[in-house]
Amino acid sequence: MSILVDGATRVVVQGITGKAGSFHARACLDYGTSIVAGVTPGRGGQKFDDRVPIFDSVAEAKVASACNASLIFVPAAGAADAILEAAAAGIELIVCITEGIPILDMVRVRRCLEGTNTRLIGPNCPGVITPGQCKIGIMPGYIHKPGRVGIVSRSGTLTYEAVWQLSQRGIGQSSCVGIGGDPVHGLGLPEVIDLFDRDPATEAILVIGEIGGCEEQEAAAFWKTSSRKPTVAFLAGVTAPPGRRMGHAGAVITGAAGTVEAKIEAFEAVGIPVILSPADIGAGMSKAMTATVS
Amino acid sequence: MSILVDGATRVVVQGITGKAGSFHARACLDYGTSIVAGVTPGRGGQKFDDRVPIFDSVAEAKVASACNASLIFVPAAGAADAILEAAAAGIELIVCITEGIPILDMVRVRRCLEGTNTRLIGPNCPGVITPGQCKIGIMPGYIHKPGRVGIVSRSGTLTYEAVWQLSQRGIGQSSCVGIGGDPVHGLGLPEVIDLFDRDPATEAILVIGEIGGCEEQEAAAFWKTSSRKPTVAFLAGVTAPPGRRMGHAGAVITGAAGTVEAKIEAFEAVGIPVILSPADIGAGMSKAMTATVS
Amino acid sequence: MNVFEYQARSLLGRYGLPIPPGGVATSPEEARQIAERLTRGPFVVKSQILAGGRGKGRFLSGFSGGVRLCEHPAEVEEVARAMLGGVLVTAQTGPEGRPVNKVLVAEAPRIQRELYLAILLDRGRRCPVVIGSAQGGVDIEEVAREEPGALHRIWVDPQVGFWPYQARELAVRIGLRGPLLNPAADVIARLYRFFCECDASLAEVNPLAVIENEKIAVIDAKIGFDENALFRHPEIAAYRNEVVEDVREAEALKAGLNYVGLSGEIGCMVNGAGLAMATMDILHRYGGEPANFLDVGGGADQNQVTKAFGILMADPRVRAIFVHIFGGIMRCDVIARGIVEAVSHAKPKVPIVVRLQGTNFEEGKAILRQSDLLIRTADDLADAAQKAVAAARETR
Amino acid sequence: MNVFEYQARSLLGRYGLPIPPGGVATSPEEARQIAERLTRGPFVVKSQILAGGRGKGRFLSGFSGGVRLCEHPAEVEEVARAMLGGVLVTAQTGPEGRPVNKVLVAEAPRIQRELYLAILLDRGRRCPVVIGSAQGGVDIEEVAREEPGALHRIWVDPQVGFWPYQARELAVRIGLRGPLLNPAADVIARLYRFFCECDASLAEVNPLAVIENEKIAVIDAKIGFDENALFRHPEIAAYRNEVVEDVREAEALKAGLNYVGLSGEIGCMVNGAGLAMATMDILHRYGGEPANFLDVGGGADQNQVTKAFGILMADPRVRAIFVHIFGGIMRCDVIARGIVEAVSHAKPKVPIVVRLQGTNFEEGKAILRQSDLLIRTADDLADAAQKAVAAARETR
Repeated sequence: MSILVDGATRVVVQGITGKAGSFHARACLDYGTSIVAGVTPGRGGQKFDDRVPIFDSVAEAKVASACNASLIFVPAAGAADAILEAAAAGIELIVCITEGIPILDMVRVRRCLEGTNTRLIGPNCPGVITPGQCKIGIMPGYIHKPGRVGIVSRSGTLTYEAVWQLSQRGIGQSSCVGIGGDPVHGLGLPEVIDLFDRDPATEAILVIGEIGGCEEQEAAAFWKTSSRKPTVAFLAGVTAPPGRRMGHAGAVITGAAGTVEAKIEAFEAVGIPVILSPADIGAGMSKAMTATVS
Repeated sequence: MSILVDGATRVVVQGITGKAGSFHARACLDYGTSIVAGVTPGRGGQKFDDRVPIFDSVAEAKVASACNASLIFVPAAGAADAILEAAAAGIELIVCITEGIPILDMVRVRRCLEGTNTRLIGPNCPGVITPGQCKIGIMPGYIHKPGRVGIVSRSGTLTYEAVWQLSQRGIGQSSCVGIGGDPVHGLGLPEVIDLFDRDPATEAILVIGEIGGCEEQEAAAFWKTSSRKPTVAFLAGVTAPPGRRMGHAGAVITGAAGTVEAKIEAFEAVGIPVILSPADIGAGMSKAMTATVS
Repeated sequence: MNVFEYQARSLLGRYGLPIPPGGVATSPEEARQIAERLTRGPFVVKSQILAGGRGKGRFLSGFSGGVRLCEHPAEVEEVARAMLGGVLVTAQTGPEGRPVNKVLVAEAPRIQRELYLAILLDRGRRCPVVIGSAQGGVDIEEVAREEPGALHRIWVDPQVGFWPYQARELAVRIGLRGPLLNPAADVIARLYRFFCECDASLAEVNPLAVIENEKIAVIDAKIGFDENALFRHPEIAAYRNEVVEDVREAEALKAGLNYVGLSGEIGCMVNGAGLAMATMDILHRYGGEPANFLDVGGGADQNQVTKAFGILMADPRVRAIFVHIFGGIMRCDVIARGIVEAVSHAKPKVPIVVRLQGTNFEEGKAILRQSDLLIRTADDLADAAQKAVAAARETR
Repeated sequence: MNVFEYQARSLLGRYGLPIPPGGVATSPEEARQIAERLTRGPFVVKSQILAGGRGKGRFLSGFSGGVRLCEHPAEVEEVARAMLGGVLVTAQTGPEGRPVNKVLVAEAPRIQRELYLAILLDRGRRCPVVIGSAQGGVDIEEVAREEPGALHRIWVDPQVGFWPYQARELAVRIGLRGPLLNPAADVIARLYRFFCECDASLAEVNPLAVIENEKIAVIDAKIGFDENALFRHPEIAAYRNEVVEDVREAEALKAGLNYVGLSGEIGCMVNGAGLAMATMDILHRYGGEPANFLDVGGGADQNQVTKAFGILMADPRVRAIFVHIFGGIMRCDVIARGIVEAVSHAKPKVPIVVRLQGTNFEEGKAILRQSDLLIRTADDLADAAQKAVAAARETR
C-alpha cells in the first residue's frame, strides 16, 4: 500500500519540546500520524500538549509506547547522538529533519548503522509521507493526495512543487520520501527506488535529483538492472557554478559526475526520461503514466 | 604434531634491524626457524645478515616471501600499528614480543582483529615454540625437547623453569605458548587449551597462570565442558599484595577473582590438579601423566 | 568553506607539517621585511586568492604571473607592489578575475620531486579517502583522467581510523622509499589528523615536494572546511568573513542568508535550495540569467525576507527581482507582508515578479494586490519565469 | 600508577569536571591561607595518602580522622598542623600507616545525595566499562557483593566510542533525572574523555554528589594510569616520583628497576615477573617472607644487577638475599660476574643465596665459587629456597 510508513506506524519525536519539534509534532498529529511518545532528556514524566507522554530516552519511550519510528528535531550538535540513540533502542525507521550536522558525524553514524535493521531517512530532509495515512516530517500535508506515484527526492520545497503539480492533475502519491540534501545520509535514491519497486501500490516513480555526488548515476544503474516500473526524473542545478555549495551541503559540483549534464546522461542512457523544466514535472509524469497504460 | 607453528611455518620479523629484533632473529634462524623476510620501513631492498631480505612493509614481504607468521619486535609506541599491519596483510599468526604497549592500544587492536582469521600471541610474551621444528620467540631453544606435553603460560622465565624441569625428567613438549603478561592480549588460556585438545600430538597440558584477571577461571570452565586431556596447573603470586602491579601489566589483583586462591579453587573445582610449589612442576606433570597411563 | 593559502599554512603548521618559513603581507614594504627576516633566498611571492592556476595567471594591469620567484628582498617588494591591489585573472577565476589584497612571501626551497597528497570525503563510500600520486604540481583532475593508475587511494574506515602503516603504504606507493619513507608517512598521518580534528572537507597538498637534503615539504596547500562543523571550531569559523571575496556574499553572510553570487541579471529569492536551483534553471531556459542563488530557508520570517530584498536591490547587476516561494512551513501571507514592507520602504527601481504557491497562497496574493505596489504576480511557474525574464529585458 | 587526590582534582578540572574549589598545602599556615581565599565554609581538610578509608583513619599521634570538616580558617590551620608530618593508619594502609606530607583544603558543599561513578577496563570483555550506582560514598566492593543490582554498567565498544546518549542512560539509571540529567550526563561524558585521552586505568568518583542548588560535584576522585602509556603523557609521568611512598621503591624507580616493597625479611632478585612471584611464593611455603618483588628483566645487564643489589642491601628489613636467575636471554656467567662485583664492593652483612639455571649456568656457578666470597649456591629450586629461609633465620 505504501513504503516505509503507514497508518500502523507509531512515532516517537526526539526533541519534541523544542521550537521546530513541537511545531511539527502538532502538524503531524493534526495530519493523523500516531505520535505515541516524545523524548526530551530531563523532561521525562511530563506530557506534550497534554496528550503525548515525554520520556528521558528513546529506550524508555519504546518500552512504554511500542514506537517503531522516530522523527528527530534535535539540534545539529546533538543529532548524530540522537540517531544512534534511536538505533540502539531498536527503532526501525529514523527520520532526521535536522539540518547542519557535521559531515564526519554522519560518516560515523552511517558506519554504526551498517549491519543493523535500522533505516535512516535524512538528515536535512523534509521526511516521509504516505498520503492519508502517516506523515513523518515537515512537508505540508494538504498538498498530497493518495495515489500511485512514488516520489523520491533530494530536495524539500522542490518536492512540494512537484507534489503540487501532480495533485493538481489528479495524480496521487503512494509515498513521498525526501532523502535529504547532505553528502552523507541514510537511504539513498537506489534503495528507495527498490522499495517502490517492491511496493504493489506504486505504479510509477518520480526521482528528483540535483547537482553533487553520484547517487543519480547509481540510481540509474540500479534501475536498469532491477526496476520495471515507469520512472521519470528531474534534476536541479544546471546553472549552478562548480565548487560552490548551493544551500544543501551535498549540492556542490566537485567533479564531472556531480553535474546535471552527467546525471541526465546517466538517466537517459538507461531509458529514464528526464524532465527539463521544473514547470513540467506534472505534465511529464502524466505523460509517462499514460504511455505505460497505452 | 603440534599447534600454531611447525617446520612449514614461514616467518617475517617486524623490526628485524633493531637491537632485540636482530638478536632474536639470529637465535631463531640458528634454531632452524624459516625466517623468510624482515620488515623495517625505509630499509626495504637491503638484506639482514646477508641472508634475509628486508622489506618496507609486511604486505610487500608477504608477496615476495609467502610468509604466514610474523614475529614483532617493534617498540611499544609502534607495536599496535605493527600488529594491525600484519593482520591487514593477511598474516595468520602474529607473535608480538614487545613489552609496554599501552592498554588502550591493545583494546583497539583486539577489536580490529575480531572477525578476522588472524591469531595473535602476546604481546609481552616469550612467543611460541614447537621443539625441534620452529621457534618464534625469545625463549632459549635448547631447554626444550620434542614430546607430548602442551604448555600454555602467562609468564616467561617461569615457563623456562617449567620446561627445564620437564625436559630434565625426559618429558618433551608438543608446543609451548607464552600468551603474555598484559591485561589485554591475543589468544587466551581457553583458546590455547582448545588447540592442544585438538592436537593429536599433545597428550597432556600444563597451564601456568598468575594473579590478575579471570582467564584461569575461564580456562577451567572451558576445560570442564570441552577438554578430555589430563591437565595440571601452576599459579604464581600467592604472596602478591592486592592493588600492586607485579611486573607484568596484567599481574595485579584488582578484585577477588584476581587472587591465586580464587584461581586454585576454580581449577580444583573442575578436577584440574594444582601444583603448589614451583619446584614441583616437573614432578607434578610426571605424576599426572603416569596416572593417565595406568 | 575554502581558506586562503596563508591561512592553510598556519593551520597545517600547528599539526607539525613541514612548511617552508614565510609570512603574509598586505603592503610591499611588509613583503620586503618578511623576506629580510627569512634565512635565505630564493623567495616566492604568491597572490592570495581563492582560485587555482595562479602561476599562469595575469593581472588586469598586464603584470604576468600570480606566483613569482625572487632572488632578493628588494625584488620581493617590487613584485608585491605589482600584485597588491591588482586583479588577477586565472583559468579558474573567470574573466573578471579576483582582487589581490594579500601576498604570501616564503622561502622557495630547491625542489627535487613534486608529488600529490590529498584527503577528502568519498561520498559514495561515505568515508575519508587519502589520495597520493607521484605526479604532483600539475592539475590532478587531468592526471585522474589521463592516467588513473597514477592515483593511489586509501579509504579509511571511520571506526578503525588511519594507522601509520597505511600512511607508509601510501608513501611507498608514491615512490617515497628509503630515508624518505618515515618522514613522508609522518606528513600523511599528520594531515589526516588535521583533516579529522578540524572537520576539513578537503586537505590537498599540491605539490608535496622532496626538497634539498632529502626533506619533505608542503609547497602549496588547499584547505576546505565543512561549514556544518564550524560551530565546533570557532577559530576556523572566524576566518569566514575574510574568505568571502564577493561583496554581495559578504553582506548576505552578515545577514545570515544562504547566498551565492552569480553573474546574471535576475535577482532571485527562493525558499529551499532545490527549488532555488530549479528557479535559476528555468530562468536560464527562458533566456534569462540569475544574478544569484538565494535560499531564504524553510522557516524564514518577515525580517529575513526584508534583509534578502535589501541585498538583491543593492546589487547593480540586478535588473529584475524574482521571488519564488512554495509555502510549506512558511506561510505565503507572511511572505507577502514581508515583500510589501521591503518594497514600500526601499522603493526599488527594478520590476518585481512574485510567485507564491502552497500554504495561504491566496491570502498572500491578495496582500500583494491590495498593496498598490507595482508587483507582478503569476500562479504558474513557467508563466512566472517568463515574466521575470521579460521584466529584466525591459530595464536593460 | 595511582596519583594523589589533589593531583586527580587538577587533571579532572582540566576536563571541566565540577570540583569544589580548594588547594593543596604542605604547611598549616598555607592550609589556613587557602581556606581564607575560598569563598565560604565549611571547609574540608584531607590527608593526602594513596590509600582509602582516610575518614575513619587515625594518626599514630592519636589524632583521629584523616579527613576533617572545619568551620573557620583558624580551625583549618589547627587540623592541618595535626595531620602534616603525621602517620595515618587506615583499614587499607596496614598497621605501619602512611606519612602525610600534604593536605588538601577545599570548600565542603552541603551534600544532598551521594552517588558512585567509575570508568575502568573490563579485562574479560577487553573494553572500557562505565559503572554507576545510586549508592555512593561507601565501599563499592561491598555494594557489589551485597546488592549487585545496584551497580549499573555500560560497556563501550572502542570502535564506536562513548556517545552522550549512553551517558544519559547511565545518569537515568542512577536516579539523576529532571534538571540533573543533562549536567550529570555531561560529567560522565567528560570523565570518559579524560579516561581515554589520558590513558587512565581507573577513574573513580566516589562520591559523585548532588549538592546545594541541584548541582553535581566531584567530592573525591581516585585516578590510576596505565604505566605503559606514560610515555605519551609526559606531564602525568612527571607525577611518578611524587607518588611513590615507599623509600625503597623510590630508589628502585630512579634505578629503573621493577620493584615492589613488601614487609618480609628475604630480599629477592629474580629475572622475569612470573618467576619472581613464584620465588616469593616458594619462600613463603618454607616459612620465609619476601622483603620485596624485584624483576631485573629478561635482558638485564651487569650494571642493573649491581644496582639491584644496592637496593636490597640498603633495606634494613632484609636478613638474607636470594638471587634467582633462569638464564634465557640473560647469560648466567654475566649475572655471576655482576653478583661478584656487587658483593666485593658493598660487603653485605647478610648471607646471600644464589640459584642460577639455564644458559651458561655452569660457568656462572664456577665464577661464584672461584670468587671466594661467602655466597651459597643451589641447583634445585626447593633446595635454594630452603637455604634462603634458613639463612634469614640465622641472622635474626
